[in-house]
Amino acid sequence: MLLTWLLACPLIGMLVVLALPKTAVRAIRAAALLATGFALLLSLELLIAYQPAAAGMQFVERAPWIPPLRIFYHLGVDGISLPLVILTALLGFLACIASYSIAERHKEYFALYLLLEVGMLGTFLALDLFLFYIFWELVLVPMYFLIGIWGGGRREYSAFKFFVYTLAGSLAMLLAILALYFRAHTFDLLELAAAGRTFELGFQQLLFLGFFLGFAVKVPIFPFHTWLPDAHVDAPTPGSVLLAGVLLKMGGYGFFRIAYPICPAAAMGFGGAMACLGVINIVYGAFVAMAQTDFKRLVAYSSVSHMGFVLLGLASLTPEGLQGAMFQMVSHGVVTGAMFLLVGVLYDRTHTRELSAFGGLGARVPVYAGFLIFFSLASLGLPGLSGFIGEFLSLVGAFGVWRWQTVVSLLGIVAAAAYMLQVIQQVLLGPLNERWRELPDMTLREGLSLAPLLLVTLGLGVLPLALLEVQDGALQRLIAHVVGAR
Amino acid sequence: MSVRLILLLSHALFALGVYGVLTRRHAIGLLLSIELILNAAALNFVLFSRAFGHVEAQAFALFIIALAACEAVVGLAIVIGLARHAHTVFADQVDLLKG
Amino acid sequence: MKQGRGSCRAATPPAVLGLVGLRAGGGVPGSASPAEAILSLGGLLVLLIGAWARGHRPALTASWLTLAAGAAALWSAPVPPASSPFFGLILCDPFSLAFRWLALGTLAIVLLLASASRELAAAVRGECYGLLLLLGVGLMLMAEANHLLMAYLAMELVSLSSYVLVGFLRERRSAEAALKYLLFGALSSGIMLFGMSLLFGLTGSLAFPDLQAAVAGTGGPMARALLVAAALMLAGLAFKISMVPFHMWTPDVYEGAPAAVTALLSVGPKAAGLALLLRLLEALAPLWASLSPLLLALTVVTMTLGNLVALVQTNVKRLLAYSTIGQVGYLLIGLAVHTRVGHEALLVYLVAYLFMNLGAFACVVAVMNGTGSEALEAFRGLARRAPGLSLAFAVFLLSLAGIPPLLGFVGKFLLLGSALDAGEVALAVAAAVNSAIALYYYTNIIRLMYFAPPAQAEPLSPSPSPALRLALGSCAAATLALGLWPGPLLELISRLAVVRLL
Amino acid sequence: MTPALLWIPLLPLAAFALLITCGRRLAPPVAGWVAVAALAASAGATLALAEPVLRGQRLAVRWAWLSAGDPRWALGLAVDGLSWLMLAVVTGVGTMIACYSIGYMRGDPRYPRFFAYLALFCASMLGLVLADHFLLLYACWELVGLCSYLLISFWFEKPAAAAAGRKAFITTRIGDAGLLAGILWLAWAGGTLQFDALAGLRETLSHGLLTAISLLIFLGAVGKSAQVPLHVWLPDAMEGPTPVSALIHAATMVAAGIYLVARTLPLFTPESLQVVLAVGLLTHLAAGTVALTMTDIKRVLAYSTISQLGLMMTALGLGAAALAMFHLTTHACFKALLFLGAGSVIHATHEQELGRLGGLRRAMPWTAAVFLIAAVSMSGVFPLSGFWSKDAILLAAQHDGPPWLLGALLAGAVMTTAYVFRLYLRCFHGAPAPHAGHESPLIMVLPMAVLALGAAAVGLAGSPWLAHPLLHLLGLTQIHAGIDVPILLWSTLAAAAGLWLAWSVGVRRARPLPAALRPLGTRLYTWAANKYYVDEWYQRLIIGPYLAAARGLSRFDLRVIDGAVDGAGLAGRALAVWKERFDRLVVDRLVNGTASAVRLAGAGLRWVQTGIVHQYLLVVVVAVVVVSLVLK
Repeated sequence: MLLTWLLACPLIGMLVVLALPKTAVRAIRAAALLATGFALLLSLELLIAYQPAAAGMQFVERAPWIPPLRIFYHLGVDGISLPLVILTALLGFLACIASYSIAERHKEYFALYLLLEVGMLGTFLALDLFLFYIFWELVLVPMYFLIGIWGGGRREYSAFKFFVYTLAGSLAMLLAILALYFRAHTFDLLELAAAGRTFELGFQQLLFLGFFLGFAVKVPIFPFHTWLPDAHVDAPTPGSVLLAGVLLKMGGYGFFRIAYPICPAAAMGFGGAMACLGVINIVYGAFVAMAQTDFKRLVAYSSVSHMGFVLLGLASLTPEGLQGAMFQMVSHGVVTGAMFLLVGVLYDRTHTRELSAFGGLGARVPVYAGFLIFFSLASLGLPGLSGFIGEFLSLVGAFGVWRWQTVVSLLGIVAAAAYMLQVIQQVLLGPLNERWRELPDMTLREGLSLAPLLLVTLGLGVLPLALLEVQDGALQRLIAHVVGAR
Repeated sequence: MSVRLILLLSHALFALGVYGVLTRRHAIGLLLSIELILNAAALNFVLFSRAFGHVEAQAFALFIIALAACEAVVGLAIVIGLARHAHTVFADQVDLLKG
Repeated sequence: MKQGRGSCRAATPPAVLGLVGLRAGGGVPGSASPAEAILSLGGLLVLLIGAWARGHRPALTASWLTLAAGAAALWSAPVPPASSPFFGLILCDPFSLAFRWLALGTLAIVLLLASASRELAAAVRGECYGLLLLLGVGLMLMAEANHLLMAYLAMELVSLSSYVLVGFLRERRSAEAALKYLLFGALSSGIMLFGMSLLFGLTGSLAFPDLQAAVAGTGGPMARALLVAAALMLAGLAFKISMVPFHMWTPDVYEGAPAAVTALLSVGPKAAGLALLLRLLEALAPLWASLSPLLLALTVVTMTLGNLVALVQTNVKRLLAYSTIGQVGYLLIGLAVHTRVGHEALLVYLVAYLFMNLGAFACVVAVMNGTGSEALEAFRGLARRAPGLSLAFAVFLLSLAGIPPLLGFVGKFLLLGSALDAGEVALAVAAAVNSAIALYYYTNIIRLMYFAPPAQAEPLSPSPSPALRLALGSCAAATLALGLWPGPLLELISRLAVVRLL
Repeated sequence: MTPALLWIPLLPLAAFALLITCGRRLAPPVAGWVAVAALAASAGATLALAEPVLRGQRLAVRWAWLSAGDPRWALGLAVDGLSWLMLAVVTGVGTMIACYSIGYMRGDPRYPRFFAYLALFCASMLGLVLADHFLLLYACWELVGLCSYLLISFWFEKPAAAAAGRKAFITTRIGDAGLLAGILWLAWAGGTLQFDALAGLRETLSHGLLTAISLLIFLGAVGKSAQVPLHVWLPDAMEGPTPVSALIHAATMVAAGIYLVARTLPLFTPESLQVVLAVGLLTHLAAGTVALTMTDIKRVLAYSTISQLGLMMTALGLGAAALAMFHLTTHACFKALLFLGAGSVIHATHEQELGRLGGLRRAMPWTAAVFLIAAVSMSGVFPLSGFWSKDAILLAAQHDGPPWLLGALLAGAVMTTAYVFRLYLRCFHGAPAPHAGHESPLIMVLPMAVLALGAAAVGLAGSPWLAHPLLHLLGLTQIHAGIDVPILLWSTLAAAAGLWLAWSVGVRRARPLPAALRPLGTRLYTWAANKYYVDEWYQRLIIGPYLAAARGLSRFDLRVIDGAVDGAGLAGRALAVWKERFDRLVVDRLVNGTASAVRLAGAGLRWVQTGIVHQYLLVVVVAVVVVSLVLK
């Protein structure tokens, strides 16, 4: 029942928030914080009880849900989903802390926020394709509202764009799901994975294409990425954190959990294309990021670049590559989540995100500067911090398989240094801009929401084995499954 | 009369009705044209019922006549309502609702 | 007919059908339609009460009583797997039973809307209720028709009642809508009737089962003629279900008619028309190979046109009219694929559509009561003025857009699935693309309600009446609950989607 | 002994952690002393390791990192002669520089942070030196780059400092990317990344593969050790505080590249060694000429470092890793000393333009004295340290290199003496400049004195007088037994020539060239003084196009991709209808015809709905006719 409780935490929280009067802002916040906090505790409990050595899914729960279609309420975690579940719970909690800066319509906000968390957790927990799809779409609606109501800038446009892009992608995925169901007559992911190997190549390719479109929009893969900068920029800070930290991972996770196991032959066939797309993501994202003048937009494009490594590692289908891809997802979630929090901290004070409007803040807000430098370095892949491990493993894995793609993607590593240092330069260095003479440094609350991420980033960078060991078994089995299908 | 001839008649009636529908401007004219179409159908039913020795079809014709009367009633009521509210009975002058 | 997934359990023990009130055994053939009889009598009675009594309360009470009696009769009516009472004019099979319940459900919710709507003058509401009940009878008979005559009569009953209902408001737009509806409908039904007469002439039979046999034996030039007759008949039914290109009346009529009537028109005749079309196609099954490409093409055209034009609407009723056309396009998938799975999907989506579309209209009624406006602008900032109403409307719109976990998604899921199951990949892709297009105008309303600042800040007044709340609440609850737990519904429908011609 | 191994990098790291977290609460000198203590302790630990290492023992420690089972990914630390020498240099010079900084940085608002970075810098360098695995080396390699970034742009309020830091980081990262590619290739092809397995790879890997991998690794060294063409960051790095420059130039950053090549020399094939040699020599000579023309004290020193690193690379190109390391060691002493001396001057006068300095000998006797020792040592004058290491390289060049190599190196030696004495003479001799100056405090002078001792005497450890213990330590077995007299003479002659040049041209401003050659000379001089326009060319050929590409792609993203997907998808049309707000955007985006067509579809179809009854009826009739005709 652990997994159900994990899902129930935010759900109950949402109901409590809905039951509270609109004016009881403190109680609403406390309820949300408690709900996400409990979810985080439960996810840690999950980590403790998880047995890396055991094969297959753990904590499995299975109950009939829609018997006529053989749809089950089927949850479980393995080494692929567990890190993402914990990541979600962690970011959900921290972004909830950051949500204290939300100024209006608290009740609606926190209700939607908690619903969002239910969807995100459910996506990673579901082992039934239908259930997965439900959770997948469930994420969409609250996020649409979060951007549209509490966002800034062209929020309506961005919310809409996010919604339509993602939904259009999901519809392609839906068609694939349906085709799959009417072929295999089951939604069970494990059964589907077994059945998928027997499908003829043409059918697998069609399926893969459908899933690809769905996941590509979320990851996002060039050229389906243009919703991302808009949505990230205009979302409220917690929304951006979850968008970058969790929602993008849903796409990557989809490849791991669905597209690759179910269409193994197609996945192998499309490996080259995936690797090329990964490289395009890496280099293109890095180049475009360099030209951005808006802080948040820059971080958004850096996400595009970083998620390219996930693709590259995935395309390699080697143990290192997959480990790297998974690690990169977790690391990117933590680091970029923190980056967005940092942008939010600055924006709350200055109400601008134009990089050229800052300058010399390093002397004025040293604590903030320390955090920003730290996470920028993690983002540009400095060894010793988590970003490096993911990138390195992806590259190692991909090098033997996709030589030239890997070499070209090194360009992205150099460019990452260029744009991240550009940020530091424009925000922190140089003479202090007189406008910010009175700028206050980070508050304790802001520091508390960032400190855990800092520790995780550092911890994963120094002791990557902690995470790699959790993932190892499941990834090995995935490779055996996919490669063995040839 | 031969079946062929009556069929010709009914089809002519139908064609006339359709022509009327497309050309009449007056709402009542339009209704009358539609009556023609209905009658063409009724004629067909009677004709075929004789040909097949099928009684039900004759009943069908009777029902058509009855329903045509109903339709006329409702139609006239609506035309009157229109005349009251829109001050027109010409079908091509009612185009408030569009797009 | 291709056999879908469900074919393995086509034979359903009647006992299970008791779920919706089908009782095994003990039925007297020929008296299988007490519900229709009760509703007809009740309808006439209500008309009289409405004409004589002061206020609309007595008529309303009588209507509810009639409805309750009808429901009870339907519940207790004995239904063998299939029977053909009333001189073979009607057919009682699980499929028609489903539609009769759908009609009753529609009627109930529309009654709630009509009684709560401030548009309708109190003096004429009684008659309105009566007409609604008669219309309901027509809907039920349409779904049951087993004979061309009954089909025609039922359709005319529905048409005539709705012509009057559309013109119920004392204003120019309403009268204009009624006239357009009348002319369009009369022409269509005239053409259909002519087609029926030709069909009769070609086959010598009027009852559907006989037709099927006769058509099967026709060949050569006669078959060509049969197709022309079928095309003419299609006109009448296509008009009823607003299938492109016979949809032109829809937006004008929906805009001009009272909102409650629009609500009814958008659901009732669509469901019944689809049922009748299905049965007619079953009767013409030997022609299926010729008809199917046309039907597929019209399906795609219908949903595409509806959704495209809906994008540019500014009047909410008109927008919902085009949305209805789009939704009919989806529904037609279930028909066009012509499989058991398709029929199930059609039924499921109809149930979903009933709740979400009627719910949406309930919201429109509530907003019109409060603001007197039916422009989209009236929804600006509604979330702050009437949060509950906005939430409900958002649920309905998202369900219409096919977002899980709402009931609309389940239906659309099955429809798309049935298309893929039948190998119609293009159809499924078209439907998926259309869903994405439709998303825009549905979310546009949500955007207006939630993101835009309200023109005035005070709460909507009057807030929705109890009847309206009931309608809203039940529709929303059904949309959500059945979306989350569609199992029983699907179970039920997989047993009801049994089409038989006797 | 393994604990000592771990303590060596961990102590400075701990100092870093302490200073970065609670440095603000420490009184300024205390923060400095913390760093000094940590470094000194590391130096002590290094000394403690001396005994086993001198016996030829190899100490190692190893732990699983990226994979529990796969030995490929087990990291390790190890110390052998090569790394021990580097440890000694880093800890020794580092301690002295940290000591010096206590005085130099006094009064700086970010005093504790400076020492935190300094400690981290040394810790990373120590980790790099101790690493027994390419991955760990790469990690520390990057950390070194980071620290150089942080320290160079330490005074980040100065835009030039901030830019210089960034330039250093990015330029070296280009090299790092090469190194990373090499590592990736090695991991894939060789199946191991451990240093002790490198020699074994020579047999298993093909010649071409080895060449490619070694050149990629060399690319990393080119970046870090500021070889042509990635040398541009080093002169700019002068924007950092002077002790940082001393550290970068002597012990840490730039030494890493030399160390890397020395460490991975087994992988280098003759072809790649030729590349190393060519790059090294080119750097040595080109940087020497530039150093002759610079007028900023620190820039002269910067180019001199580049030049000397070129010399070391040349030695590596000859395959003489031990000699390169030997020169690295002596260079560390005298270059650190030169920088600290320069820092002392700058500290006293707040001036670093040669033109505005002069005659400081009297005001700053100690500084002048140590500077002189360093300059003489650098010139390779017998018997100071520089002589021994440079002579060894000259000798190797004579024996192993092409015939012209010795000549080229001697020309380099002339330049070396010329620029360093030009610097010395113009700073400390001649007419006193308006900036009077004063001697630096003891805390600064003392480290200089210690280093002066090193600059004078460290070379003896590699001299035949003491039977080359240093070279033995580095594993060199074939050593010339005595002093090679012709080379001694040649190099003394070169030093003398350099001194004369410095005196006559650098100080007295004589014009040595005949009139006919003067225009050519002026042109050469201008080129050198402008650093051969390398920065400008980079700006034009790389940075400019890069930024243009970034901007272009960004526009492409906004206009084309976004527009196309918008158009092909729904947003475009949707926005079109959303008239009140997005008209402008739509016009911007939906440039292509198809998009507009889709956009208009909704509106166009709407227009068909005229509201006129007859038209509707006509549609019905036409539709029926068409349907009847279509069916078959």
